[in-house]
Order: sequence, then C-alpha cells, then structure tokens
Amino acid sequence: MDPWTFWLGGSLALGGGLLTVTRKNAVASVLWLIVAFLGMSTLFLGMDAGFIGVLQILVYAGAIMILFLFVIMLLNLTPSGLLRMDRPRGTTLGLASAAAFIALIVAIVTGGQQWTGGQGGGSEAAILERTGEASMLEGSVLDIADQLFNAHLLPFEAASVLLLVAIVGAVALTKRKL
Amino acid sequence: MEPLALYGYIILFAPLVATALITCFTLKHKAVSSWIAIGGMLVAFGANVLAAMQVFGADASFEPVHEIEWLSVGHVMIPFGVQMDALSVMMSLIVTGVGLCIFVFSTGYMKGEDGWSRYFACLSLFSFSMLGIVLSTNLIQTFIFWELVGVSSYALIGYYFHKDSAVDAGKKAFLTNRIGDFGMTWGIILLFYTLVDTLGWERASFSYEKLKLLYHASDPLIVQVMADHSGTLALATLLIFTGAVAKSAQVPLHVWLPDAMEGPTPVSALMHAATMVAAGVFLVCRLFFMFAPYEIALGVVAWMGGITALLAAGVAFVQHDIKKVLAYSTLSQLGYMVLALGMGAPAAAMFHLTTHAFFKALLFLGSGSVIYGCHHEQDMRKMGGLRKTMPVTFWTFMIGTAALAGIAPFSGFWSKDAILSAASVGHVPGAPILYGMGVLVALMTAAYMGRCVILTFFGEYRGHAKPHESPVSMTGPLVVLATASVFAGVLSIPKGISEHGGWLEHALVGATTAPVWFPGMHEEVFLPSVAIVGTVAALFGLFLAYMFYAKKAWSIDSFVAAVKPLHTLLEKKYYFDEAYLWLVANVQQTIAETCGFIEVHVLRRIVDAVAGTTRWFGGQVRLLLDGHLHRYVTLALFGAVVIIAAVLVGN
Amino acid sequence: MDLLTLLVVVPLLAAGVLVFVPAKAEKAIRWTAIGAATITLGIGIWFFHLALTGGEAALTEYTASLPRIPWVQSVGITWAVGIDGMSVAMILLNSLVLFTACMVSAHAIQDRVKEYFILFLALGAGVYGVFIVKDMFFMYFAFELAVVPMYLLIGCWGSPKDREYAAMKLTLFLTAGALVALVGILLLYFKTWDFLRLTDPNAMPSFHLDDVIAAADSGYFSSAFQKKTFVFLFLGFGAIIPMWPLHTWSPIGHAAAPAAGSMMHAGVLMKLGSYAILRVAFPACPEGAAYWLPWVATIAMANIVYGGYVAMAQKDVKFVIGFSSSSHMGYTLLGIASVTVMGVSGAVFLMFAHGVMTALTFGLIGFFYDQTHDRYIPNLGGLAHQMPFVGTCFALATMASAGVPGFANFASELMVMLGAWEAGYKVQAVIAIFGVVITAVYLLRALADVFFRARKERWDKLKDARGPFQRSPFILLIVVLLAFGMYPKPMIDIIKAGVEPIVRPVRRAQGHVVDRDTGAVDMRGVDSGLDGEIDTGNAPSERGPRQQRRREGR
Amino acid sequence: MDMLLSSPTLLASALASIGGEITTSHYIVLSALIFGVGLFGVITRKNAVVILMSLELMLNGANLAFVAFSRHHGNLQGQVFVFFIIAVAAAEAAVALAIIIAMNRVKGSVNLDDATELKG
Amino acid sequence: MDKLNLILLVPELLAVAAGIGVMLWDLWLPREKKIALSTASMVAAVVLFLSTFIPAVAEGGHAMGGTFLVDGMALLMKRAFAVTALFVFLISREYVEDLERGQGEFYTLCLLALSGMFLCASVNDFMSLFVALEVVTVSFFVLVAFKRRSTKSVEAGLKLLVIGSVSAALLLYGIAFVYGATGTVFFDELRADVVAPDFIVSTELVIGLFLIFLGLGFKTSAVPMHVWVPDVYEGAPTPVTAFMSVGSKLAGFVLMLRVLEVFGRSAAIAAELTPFLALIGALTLFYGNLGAIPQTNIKRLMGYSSIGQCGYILLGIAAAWTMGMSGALFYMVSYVFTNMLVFGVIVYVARATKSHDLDDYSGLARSNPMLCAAMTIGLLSLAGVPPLMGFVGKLLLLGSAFGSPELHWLVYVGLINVVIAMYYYLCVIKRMWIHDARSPAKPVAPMRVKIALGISVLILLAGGFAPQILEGLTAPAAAELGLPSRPR
Repeated sequence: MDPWTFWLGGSLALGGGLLTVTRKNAVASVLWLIVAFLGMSTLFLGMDAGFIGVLQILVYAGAIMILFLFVIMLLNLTPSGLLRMDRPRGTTLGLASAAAFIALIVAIVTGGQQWTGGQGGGSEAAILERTGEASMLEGSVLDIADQLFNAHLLPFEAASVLLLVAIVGAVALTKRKL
Repeated sequence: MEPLALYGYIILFAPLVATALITCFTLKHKAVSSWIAIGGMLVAFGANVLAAMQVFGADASFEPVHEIEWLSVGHVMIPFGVQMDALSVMMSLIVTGVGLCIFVFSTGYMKGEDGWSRYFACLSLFSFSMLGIVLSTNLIQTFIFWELVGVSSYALIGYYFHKDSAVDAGKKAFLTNRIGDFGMTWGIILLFYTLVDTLGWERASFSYEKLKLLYHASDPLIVQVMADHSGTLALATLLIFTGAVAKSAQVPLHVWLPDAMEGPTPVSALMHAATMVAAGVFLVCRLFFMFAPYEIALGVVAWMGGITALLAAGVAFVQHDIKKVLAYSTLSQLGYMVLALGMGAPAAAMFHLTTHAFFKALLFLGSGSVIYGCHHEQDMRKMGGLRKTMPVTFWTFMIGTAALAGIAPFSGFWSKDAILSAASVGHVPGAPILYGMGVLVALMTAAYMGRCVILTFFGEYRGHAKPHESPVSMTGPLVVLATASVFAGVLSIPKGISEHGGWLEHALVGATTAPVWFPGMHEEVFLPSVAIVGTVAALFGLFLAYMFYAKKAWSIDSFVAAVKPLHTLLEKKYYFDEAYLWLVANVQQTIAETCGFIEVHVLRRIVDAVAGTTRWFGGQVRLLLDGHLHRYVTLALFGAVVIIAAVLVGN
Repeated sequence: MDLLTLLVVVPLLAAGVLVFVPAKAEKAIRWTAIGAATITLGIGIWFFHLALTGGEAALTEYTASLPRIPWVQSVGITWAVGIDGMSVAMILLNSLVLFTACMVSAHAIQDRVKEYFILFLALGAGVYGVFIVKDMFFMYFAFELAVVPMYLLIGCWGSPKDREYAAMKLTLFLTAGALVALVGILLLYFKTWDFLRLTDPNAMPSFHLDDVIAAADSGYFSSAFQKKTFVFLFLGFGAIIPMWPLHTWSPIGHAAAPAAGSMMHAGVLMKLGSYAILRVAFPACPEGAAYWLPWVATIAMANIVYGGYVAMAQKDVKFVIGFSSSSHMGYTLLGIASVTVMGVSGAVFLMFAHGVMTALTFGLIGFFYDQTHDRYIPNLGGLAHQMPFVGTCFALATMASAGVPGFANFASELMVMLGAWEAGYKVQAVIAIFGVVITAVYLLRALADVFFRARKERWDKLKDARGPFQRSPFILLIVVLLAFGMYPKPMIDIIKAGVEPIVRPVRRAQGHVVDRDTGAVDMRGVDSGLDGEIDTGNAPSERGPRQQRRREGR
Repeated sequence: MDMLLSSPTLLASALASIGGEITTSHYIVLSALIFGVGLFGVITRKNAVVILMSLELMLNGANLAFVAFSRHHGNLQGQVFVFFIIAVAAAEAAVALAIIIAMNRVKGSVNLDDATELKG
Repeated sequence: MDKLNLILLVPELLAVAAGIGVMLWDLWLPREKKIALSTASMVAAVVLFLSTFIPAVAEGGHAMGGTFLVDGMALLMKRAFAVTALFVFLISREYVEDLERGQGEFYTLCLLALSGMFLCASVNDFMSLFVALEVVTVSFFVLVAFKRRSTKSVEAGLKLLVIGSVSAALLLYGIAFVYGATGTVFFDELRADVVAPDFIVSTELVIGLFLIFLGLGFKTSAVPMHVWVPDVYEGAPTPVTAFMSVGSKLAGFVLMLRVLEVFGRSAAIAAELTPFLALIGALTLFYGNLGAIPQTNIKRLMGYSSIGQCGYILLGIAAAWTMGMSGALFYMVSYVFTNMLVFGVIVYVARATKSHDLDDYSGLARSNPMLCAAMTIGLLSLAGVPPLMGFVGKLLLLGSAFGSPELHWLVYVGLINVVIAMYYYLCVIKRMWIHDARSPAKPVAPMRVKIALGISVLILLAGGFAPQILEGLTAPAAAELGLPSRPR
C-alpha cells in the first residue's frame, strides 16, 4: 500500500476530524469535516477503492455536508446561544472514553493479529478458496455493481426501504403543514 | 370384652357423654343439663359398684386390663384402655361417689347462676378426666387425662370469668400444672427410652402392667440392667413425680391450690376431695413399684410431703376465708399422704386419701352451705353462731372436723394413725424428724380446725344478712358424706385391733406392691404408742383452739405480737407467690421482651435493611441517567470497553 | 380426568366461571365458591376414606393408575399426580380449611366479592396443586400460584394499617424462598438428566420426582452434591415453614390478612414448606439430609422457644397467634429433623392439626375483628359476655394450640417429642417439651385478656355467631380436631405409611438398618435385641449399638 | 489488561514506523483514532449538529476499517459494505437533521443541555 | 444459491407494499376519513401475519442468493412481529386520530419498520443485518419524535438518535473486525468456517463479536447500550413505546440469536462469548430491576422493566444451547403478548388521566376492574409468576443457564432479580388494587382493544397452563439453529 496516501489522507482525516470536534463555530466544523472526508477519500483511493472514494466525496462531502450547512443556517442561532453551546464540557470523560476505545482497538491490533500480510484469524483454507482470484479485484464500479446486484441484492433493496423511511420521516418531522 | 372392662368404659365415658350432650343440645335448658350430668354420674357410679363387686368379690378371677391401640408407629405403641384392678376401682368409687354427692349439692348451690349448663358440662368433663387418670392403663393415657384434669379445672376455677381473680386463678392453676406436666412428659419419655436403650423395643412399654413386670422381674439380667441404670431410672421416676407434685399441690408447686378457691365451692370440694389433688397421690400409688427400689426417690417424696404438710398447716392458721382454711388444710393433708408414700406405705396413703375424700368433701360442702346460708359471705370474721340457724350443716361440719382432726373413732383417726405408724418405722433418711413433723401437723390440724369451727358456728353472729339453713338438695349430700366420714375407717382398721382389719391394704397389695427385693415395704401394724401420741396431739390442738378462740382465755393478739415475724411469714404464705411473681414479671417477661425486641429491632430491621439497601441501590442506579446525553454516551462506551476488558482479563 | 387433577381443576374452573359472573350477583358468586370448595372437600374426604379402607396399597394403586401426561416434552415436564398417606392428610387439611374459609368469607367479605373469591379459589387450587403433583416443576408452579393471590387477598381485604407492608413482605419472602428451592430443584433436574443419559444417551430430561428418586436411590448423587442441594432445598422451603430466622414475614402476614386469608395462610400455606421438604429434599438428598438435620433440630429449638417468647411479648392478638404458629412450626421442624417414622409422622400430623387449629383460631379472631376493628389486647376483654359461642370456640382452639390432649395437636406434638428423643435429640426434646409451657403462658394470657374479665360496654354491640351458616365452619373444625385427637390411630396409620418410604433413605444414609421388605425402619438396631445380647453374654449395661452407630454416622 | 496498558507504547512504535511499510494494522489504528475523535466530539459537544458530525466521523472510522479489511482480504465485500454504510448514514443524517429542526422549533435551541427533561 | 426465490420474501414485500400503499392512500383521503388508514393498517397486519403461512414461505429456505433465510425462528418471529404490529395499530387508533397531521406517515413508518423487523428475522449476512437493523432504527427515530410539538418526544428522539448512531458505529466496527478475521460477511460461509477444524479463534474475531453484541444490545436494551431506554420510553408517544418495547427489542434479539447461532456452533467461540454475555446479562438484570424501583412514571418503569427483561433473555443466550434458544424464543413470544397487554392498558389509562404518573393508577381497580385485571396479569407475567406465560419462559431461560455450572452464579443473579422485579411490579399492582382512587378519571377501552386484551390474557394463561403449545413451536425452531442440545 502506498504510504504517502496513508500519511496524507490519514493526517487530513484525523486533523480535520479533530478540528471538527473542537471548533466553536458549527460552520467551521462542517468545513473541517469536509476536509476530513477528503482525507478519507484519499485513503480509500490509496487502497484502490476508487468507487468508495468517489462516493465519499459525492455523497458525504457533497450531499450530506451541504445538508448540514443548510440546517445550520436554517436554525439561525443567536450568537449568545452559540456561545453557551460551544463551551465543551466533559472533556475528561470524552478523552477517557475515546482513549479507552482506541486503546482497546490498538491493543487488539498490536497484541493480536498484525495483518501485515497473510490471513487473519479464521480458517485459512476457506478464506483462500473464496478470495483466490478475487484478490486481484479493484474497487471498480463494475465490480462493485456486480457484487451489489448479485450477492448483495437484499441489503440494496433494504437500503431503498431505508431511504424511503428517511424521506417520509424527515417530511413528517419537519414539514409545517401536511 | 368382658363385663369388667365394659364397666370400666361405662364409668369412664358416661360423664363425657353427659358433657357432650349438654354442650350440643341442652345449653339453654338448665334443669335438663343438671339431670343429664347427675344421670351420667349415676350411671358411672352404678357401673362402678358393679365393678367393685366383681373386683373385691370372693372369686377374684378377672382380667384387669383391657386396651386398644390408640396410636402406633414403628415399635412404639401407645394403648388406650381401662385397668380395673383394686386400686383403680377403689379410687373411681370415691370419685364417682363423692362426685355424685357434689353434683347433687351443686343443683342447690348454683341456683340462679348464669352458665348453669356450662357449669355442669365442665363438672362432668372434670369427672371424666379424673376417671381417666384412675382407670388409665399406661403412662401416656394417664398423662392425657392428667392434662385434661388441668384443663377442666381451668374451666371450673375460671367459672366466674368476669372476675379477674377467677380468671387469673384458673390461669395459675393451669400453668402450675403445666410445669408439672413438663417434668412428667420428660420423665415418661426418659423412662421409656431408657428402657428401650437398655432392654430393647420388645420390653419397653408405657403400660403399667408391663412396666411392673420389668420391675418385678426375677430374671437376673434384667435386674442387673435395671440396677445399672438406677440413676437414670430414679431420675425418670422423680420427673414423673413432678407431675404429681403439681397436681397434688406439693411445695413448691402448691401455689395454685389456694387460689383455686375462686371457683364455685362445689368445685373446690370436688377438686380437693376426690379428684385432681388426689390424682398425684394416686399416681404415685400406681407407680409405687417404680419409686420403691430407689431410696432417693422415696426420700424426696417423703420430705416433700412432710414439708408441705407442715408449711400448709401453718398458713391455715392465719386465713380468714373459710374456704382458704380448708384449702390449706387440704394441702397439709396431701402432704401427709405423700409423706406416707415416701415412707413406703401406699396403702396408708390410699386409706387417708379415701377418708380424706369423704370428710374434706363434707367440709367443703359444709362451708359451701355456710357460704350459701350467709348469702355468699366467705369471711369467717363475719360469721359466728351459725350452729343455731344451720343445725344440719353444723353437725355434719362438726363430724368432718372431728374426722380431719383425727379424733377416734372417726375415719380420719384411723387413716392418720396408719400414716404416723408408717412414719414412725420408716426407713428414709430423717424418718424420725418426719414422724415428729407428722405429729406436729396433727396438732396444728386440730387447732386450726377448732379455730375455724369456733369462729363459724359458735359465738354471736357478726354478719349483716340473715343466715338460713340450706335446702335439702344441699344438706342431703352433707348427711351422706358425714355418714361416710364416720364409718370409712372400717375399710382398714388395723389388724392389731380387728381380726378383719387391713382390708384395704390387703386389697391394694396387688396394685401397689413394690418389687420383691424392696426392703422398706411396710407391713401395716397397729402401734398403740403412735395412736396415743396422735390422739393427744389432736386433743391438745383442740384445746388450744378452745382457749384462744372460744374461751378467749389467752389473747390471740398478744400471741401474734409475740411471734410477729412468723405471723407475717405465714400471712405472706412464705412469699411463694411473690417469688413466682418476681420470676414471671422479671425473668420471664424480660426474656419475652428481649425476644420481642430482637424480633422487631433486629430481625425485622435486617429484613427491612435488605429491602432498604436494594431500594437505595435502585435510587443510585436511577441517578446514572441524569438527562445529559453526553453522560449517556460515556456510560455506554466506557461501559462497553470496561466490560470487554473485564471479560478479556477474566479469560 | 382423575379425581386428583379435579382438585386443582374445580377451584380454577370455578374461578374462571366467576370472571364472567356480574359483580353484582354476590350471592351467586358466594355460592359458586362454596360449591367448588364443597366439591373439593368431598374429594378430600373420598381420598381419606380410600386411605382408611384400603391403606397405602390402595393409594399406591390409585397413583399407579394415573397416566403421566407429557406437558412440555423437550424439557421433561409432565403432569403427573400422585397420592400417598402424607398427601392424603394434607389434601384433607386443605379441603377443610378451604371450605371453612369460604364459609367464613361468605359473610365476612362484603367488598369486591367477585375479585375476592376468584383469588381465593386460585389460592386454593395452588395449594392443592403442591400437595398432589409429583413433578417438581408443577410443585413450584402451584406454589407460586398460591402465593400471588395471597398478595392481593392481604392487600385488598386485609386490615388497613399494615396490609401493604405485610403483603409485600410475605410475597417477596415466599417468592424468594421458592426461588432458592428452585435452585435446588434445578440442580436435581440436571443431575437426574445426567443419570438418565447413562442408560439412554438420548434420554430427555425429567422433572418427575420418581426419576429423581430413582437416580438418588441408585446412588448417583454424590455426597457433596446432596449436601449442597439439600441446603438450597431446605433453606428455600424452610423460609415457607417458616424457619427461624426467616420467619419475619409470617406473623405480620397473619396479622394483616383478612380472616379467611389468615386461615389459608397459617392453615395450609405454611405447611407447603415442610411438605415439600419431605416430598423432595428427603428422598432426593438423603445424605444431605442426614448431614444437615442435626442443625435443623437446633434451629427448631430457636423456633419453639424464641417464637414462644416473642408471642409472649405481643399485644396484638393476631401477632400472638402468628408467633405461636412459628413456634409450633418448630415442632414440625424438630419432627422432620428427627428422621424417625415417629417424629416425621408426628410432624405431618402436626401440620394437619395445626392447620385445622390455626384456621379455627384465625376464623374466630376474624369474626370478632370484623366487628371490633381492634386487635389490641388491652382494648379488648370480656368478649365472652357478648359472644359466648365465639368465646367457647376460641377457648377450645386455644386449648388445642396449647397441646391439650383430646385435640389432634397433642398427639402430634407428643409424637414429635418421642421421635426427637428417639433420634437422640434429647436436649432438643426437653426444650420442646418445655415449649409447651411457654405456649400455655401466652395463649392463656391472650384468651383471658380477650374473652374473659369484666364486661366492657363499648363491645356491647358485638354480635355472636348466629345460625348454622356462621357457626358450622367453626364447629366443623373443632369436631375434626377432637375426632382426630381422641382417636388418632386411623390418621396416623395413613400418615406413617406415607412417611416410611420418605424416611427410609435418610435412615439408611445415617447408617441405620432398614428392612426393605416390610418397610419397617429399625431405628435402633437393638430390637432383635436383648435376648441375643444376653445369650452371647454381653454386658447389657453397655451403651446400645444405636449410640455407637450414630457416632460413626456423623 | 496489561495489553491495554501497554497500548500507548505500541501506538508510539507504530507512529515511529512512518515511512516504512503501511500495513492493514496502520489503517485499523487510524480508523480507531478517527472513531475516537468522533466519540470525543459526541461526548464533549453540546451543539446537536456538531454531535451529528462527530457521529459521521465515527462511522467513517468504521468505513476505513472495512475498506482496509476488504483490501486485506482482497474481496469487495468490505467496499460494498461501505457503500451501504454511506447510504445509511445519509438516511440517518436526513432524519437526524429533521429531528434537530423539530427540536429547535419546540425548544428554540439545539443545545443538548436543554434536552434534559427526561431523566432518572 | 443464486436463486432469487422471491416467494420467500412475500411477507417483507407485502409489508413494504402496505407501507407505500398507506402512504399513497393517505394522499387521497380527506382529513375526516383518515381513520380508514388505521383499519387498513390493521388489515395489513393481519394479512402479513397470514402471509407467513403461505406454504412456500412456511416451508422455509434460502433466497436472494443465500442472504435471506427463512427458518423456524424467522417464521416464528415474523408472526410475533405481525402480531405486535396488529396490537400497535389497535391501541394507536385513538392516538393517531388525535394527531393534527401525519396520520398516514405514522402508519407508513410503522409498516416499514415492520418490514425491517421481518428482514431482521431472516437476514443471512452482515450487510443485510446492518441495513435491516437500520430500517427499524431509523423508523423509530422518526416515530419516537413523532409528536414533534412535544419537547419530551423530540428530546427522546434525539437521544435515541445519538445513542443509536453510536451503537451502530460500534456494531459496524465489530462487523469490520469479524470480516477482518474471517474474510466474509455471509453467514452461510461463516457457519461452515467456524466449525472447520483449522479455524483459529483470533482475538479480533472475539472482540468483533463482542462489539456486535454490544451494538445489537442497543436494540435489546442490554447494558451498557441501554442508556437511552428509560428516557425514550418515557418521551415517545405511548403506542410507539409499545411498538419499540416489543418490536424493536425482539428485532435486536432475533439478530443476537442469529449471530450466536452462526458463531456459537464453534464451542471455542461459544466459550469466549458466554462469559461476556453472562456479564452483560447480569449487569442488565441488576440495572433494569434496581433502576425500576424508584420510578414514578409508568412508562419509565416499563423502560427499566424492559431492560430487566432483556437480562433474562441474555441468560438463555449466554447458555447457548438449545434449551436456552427455545427459552429465549418462548420468552420473546410471550413478551409480545405481555408487554402489549400492559401497554394497551397504559394507553387507555393515560387517555383518561392525561398523564403517566404511577399514582394515577391508584384505585383503578374500582373504576375499571377488568382493565386492571388485564394489567395485573400482564405485570405478573412480566414478573414471571405462574400460571402465566412469562413464568415458563423465565424458567426455561434460568434452567438453560443452570445447565452449565459456570453460569450458576448468573442464575443466582437472575433469581435475586426475580424478587426485585416482583417488588416493583407489585408496587404497581398495589396502587391499582389496594390504594384509594386519586383522580375521578374512569378509563375505558374500546371494544376492539378489550377483545385484544382479553385474547392476550387468555394467551398468557394458556401459555402458562399449556406451555407445550408454544413450546412445540419454539423447541423445533431452536433445535434447527444447530446449537448443542445439551448444556456445555
């Protein structure tokens, strides 16, 4: 894997994330989050997951974040309200929780399987048999579409129901007159 | 079932049937109730006479015991039945005979009382219980009726249940007897299982006949076993004797008897004369074979009797209630009987019991008549001169007094003489002292009875309401009992006087004999010296009474002042009641309160504390969710990591 | 449907019917309930008669004729009912108490009659269930079925002062007890499954007692397992007895419950614990029982003496009787702990006698409490003036409770004492004997202070029990007490036949000789006894073999 | 537990290998860090909208892990999974923003400190 | 494997269709006739229930290329979900009628949520699992906040949303690890893998499973992801609380069972999972039951009770053998009737008293004894008292856990909690039956609800007296799951 995409994308994502959660102004947070997503996208591209990388930018950075911005504007918060709101609290708790979780994962990653190659746990024979040629696959749109509409048709359809739910729900919750 | 056993069951159950009939059907019909009760008693008495004719008859070939299985588990069989030997038939004859008189007397005495039917029902039940003891074939059955006597006495003593004193007296009687019963149960169980442990299941039994066989056995091995366990067996015997101590009101469990005067007078008569208190003496007679082998047992019995006789006689001097005087006299006389038992003379005890039954019933009924005539006045200081207004009562009472005081030839003389003779030759430790005490008691008895008669019947009438003679339903029984009191002595005139004497002793020999090896068994003889000493003592006692109360030659007040501490001691009845009260109020109540405290403040607190702690934890758990979302998230995530870490570490 | 099942079905069915009867038709409701109770009483008497005439053999035969109906097959729950001498006594007890309690409540309960009788019948059905089933699952099931209605019975119809606390405490305690026992039951269940798989690898598990006992008899349960399981079973069921110091729910439960509630509670509910111990814990864990029972005998002392003294300190008449119940249950415990046919039969007989007696007592207390609304003894007094009938009955009940001969209680307590002594618990036996004195003290005090003494005008408006409808329940109970007290042999013959197989394994575990053919239990091994010893020239004064063997057994 | 305690050192050693070969482990650690940052945001911020953004970060952490594993195993299931996660996140975001708007309407604020009516 | 086999998806498809149908019909209906939507939804629920009996569906099998599985458990749970939905529609009719807008949306969301639940019962790969779960979750985000003018409702929605997303992230992380460890998300492949002789149980697999269970624990309200439960139960509209307390929870459980079924086949994995699940179960039990004690709001109380109930099912799951599965299924089915019964009463009491204060239940037995009796039976069944259905379920669960000696402590915890639970349920019962009435309100339930409650009561009784009927369904379904038939 390409170390440069890792370091670049990783620092973008992490730095953007950190700034997102620490900025007092929500708009700034949104913008930093977009930076973070760009970093994520870089990481995905570095891992040959082009489709996901693009999706990340299109859907996340493009659509969702714009929605966030809209909402923030819509809320039209007064500066005093924002000020009251943006004094972070429970920093210790937050740090502790985050640190605990990170420590747990890191401990597993470093203490257990290194994933430096070869296989993780599981039955090696079975995994080899399944991956076989597939290890050559790249995250191209075609391959992903093949997966989506063959093996993963059910979640795909279910996701459509989910989106329907989201639409109906959002409408039901926000529209003033129905 | 042979006729004798049938008689036994009839004797036993006739009063019970009467009770049942009255309780179920005739509670509202007074006259009918009393007739049912008297009828029941009459039937019992009739059957008893028939039985007596057979038992004491010439051809004495009969099977005395009839039993059925009452309860049987494993090797333990508790029978129920009737034992119709000389002792029990004799005793039941007294119970039914005297009882009959008292029943009849009651119809007069209880006129106008509420709860008439209840009274007769309880009276019948009481007779049933007593007859049960008398006819019992085994220890458990005896114990059953023993308790029933206690219960029915409770009902009768507490007859006037609106009076606190009556209720408390009933309670006292019941509880005191319960203490005795405690010892008795313990003794019975100890005896039975000692026998089981030593002789095996087959031989151990509750039945008197079988027990007697063991004690009388000639098999050297059994003798050996019995001798080896003599300590335990003697202990068991004495524990059983505890029951007798309570029932026969021996010191220190005598306290209930004077209080029992709270019941109607006929009840006192029944209780004191023929039943209840006699039960203890009867039991020891019945079990004499168990006492006899153990000198220690006999010694305890004798001393207990002697002390009771002396102490009670003393208290009788300072009583003003005519019934209380008689009550303490009963105590004293019971002490006499027990003394006789301890001296190894059960026949003498039974003899005295018999004569005492007659004259004490007579005296009580006489006092009842007096009380009735004086409009339910019991204080002797408010009587006097009644001999004119109540002649029949007076003369019969005089006969009773003479018999009690032991004046020849009234029946009391003979029986008392038999006891004193036994005491004079007794073997127990300190027998001479006991003999001296016996003589002293004879003197005192005559003296306080003289005091009683003089205060009641002589001098001037000191009361308010006009006294009158009692109706014939009351005087009739008096006459009957007076006759018996005069002549009952013939039952056992000593052999030294009459060729046909000693009949009673002879008759009872089978029932009461001690084991063959028992050395102290006393063959009753007439000892002139004893008779003379006894008579002199009695006459001197009467003389003292005469000088103090009738002639007033000597001032009673100055005499009392001279022996002030003794007088106080007697008035306080040796502080027995106070001691018991202290025990009950301080010791027992303290334990109870302590337990109550533990219950409420410790155990309940603990339980409530468990509940409270749970609730407290509930309150704390609730506080975890304080509405702040960030705490929720922390809780969830931190919790998740901690749980995972804990599990990993745990593995 | 067999008669035994009917015992459960009839009250439940009646309760079900009552749901659909309009609440205003109170008369119909009462008669339905009484009718159901009467039917079960009839069945109870029928079984008693069967046992009386046919003996244990007839009962065994009857039980054998009943099918095991699979209920939840994969888990091994079966509807299996059975009857032996012990259950006959208990069924008769429950049918008597249920019937009389129904009669008593018929006039005592005026509020929410419909709800009351529905719950009441459910309670009755639950109790019957415990007494008849042979499946441990259903035993627990039926027990809980009885407990929960009790909550509402106390809560809704109890005396307002302490009913909430009392009802909650009772329910939680009984539930907790039952759950602890459930642990024991589950331990047995899985161990039995292991046992069953020994013979058939595909065997289904089973809650059936016969299977459990078969496993126990074969010696499959290790000693340690039995000791552990017995503790669970005993503590769980012991809380229901109630055993000291787990008794605190009981007196206050008595006190707060309505008359009929107390009757059922003290009359039968408290018996379920000791019944279950005998039914499950003894045969299943004989070694555990043999190991722990000396402690139980000692706890029984605490029950007797402590309960008695606490009763003495009470001023509330229902508390007096409540603590007296826990004191009396000490005798039951002692009898159970003795593991002699004598003692255990005595305990069972005492359960019967005490149930009847205490039902009578609480019925009577309820009768006057419904009018006085006061149970504080110093406030009462002289009630016999206004209610002579109730007073007489109460006096009789008191006497029965005090262990006066002529009442069934006496015979049973005597048996317990004999049994305890026989088992070597001599100190305990003596204390138990002394307990009778304590009992008399507080009972007579209560009797005297409530019913005797001077007439009090404030109670002049009280009405005595009138007419056969009000009097008959009390009379019935008294007659039963007297009948079985005067001639206990028939009942004891029935009970002991049922008790012997229960006692036998524990005796064996204690190291006693047991005659398998006759079922006779040789308690001491001495009875072939004396002659043999004498023949061989042994010194007969030597301590009997019994003591030696016991010493080895411990 | 000692594994957990020693994790900072391990993290340091992972960071020290900058420039070296990038393994799947690196991505997983990174994903954990991103997840942790998101978590930190969720806990410390009061603004509901920012919290939502933090949540998105957390999801992205998971996404990263999926893609890394997908790459590691050489099959596309992980990538497809991320596709669904993005779809779900979008749907969630829509609803979440709707709720936030509703909250702003009834409370006049999107401050979570104002949303403590329900507690206990 | 590649066959679509769409016939198996008929219930799901019908549910979605119904949801869309209601939504569309809503557009046409004038305001005063919107009540017809309620009826339509009820009919839909009944139809959905019946659709699970279509022979082809009832027969079971794989569909959608192996990502969709209909087995005994799935069928059983789908029926349970349909019944739940029917109940919710029955008791929400008045509530929805009172809404000034959004009636159609309410039913649409309910039906779509139902389709999500159906999917949950049948998922056979992690992706479907996640998406199906999110369908349910997101629907409930909306439903909880549906009373958008109510501060409580919106606050509840927000809290649910945040915790839900966090837990979804955890779940995803867990799935990622499992995927990382095994290289596949398909259950069928996993089922074969885990029992393969060379299968290595790596730490990341175990941690992944832990995280998955934690994430699912959000739905089932298991500690520590239970934090939303009391607040959301209290704040949500009562019919939604009812739906969530049963539907959403059981969806979580069915997924837990599914995951356990897949991985629990391997004794090694089960040995790793059991202590974890047992610990969670114990904490859940204590948390729910202790927290319920001081509650004064009936819905909040039910929230805590719901946490506690979750603990019992976890007992059976931790035991991880057939009896535990059977017990869990039994318990879940009984939970449907029990909780719907209780919430049915809560809805109509609240309509009369306008609050959910526990004290409003005082003296209820005088004004409406039948309603009270129903509620009492429901609560007692929750408490696990014979002769009610809840008892049998609880016994099966406790019994299954008792099978393995190392879980004995957990059973003790469970038993202690039975007593604690008994206490607070009795506190409610006490108010109804023993206390005197405080408000003059006389709650009445419409006839259809009365019938429904009556049937529930009958089912609860039948489930107690004749558990073999239901057990006859759950035992084979559990046996099909492929876990050992004996305690480990």
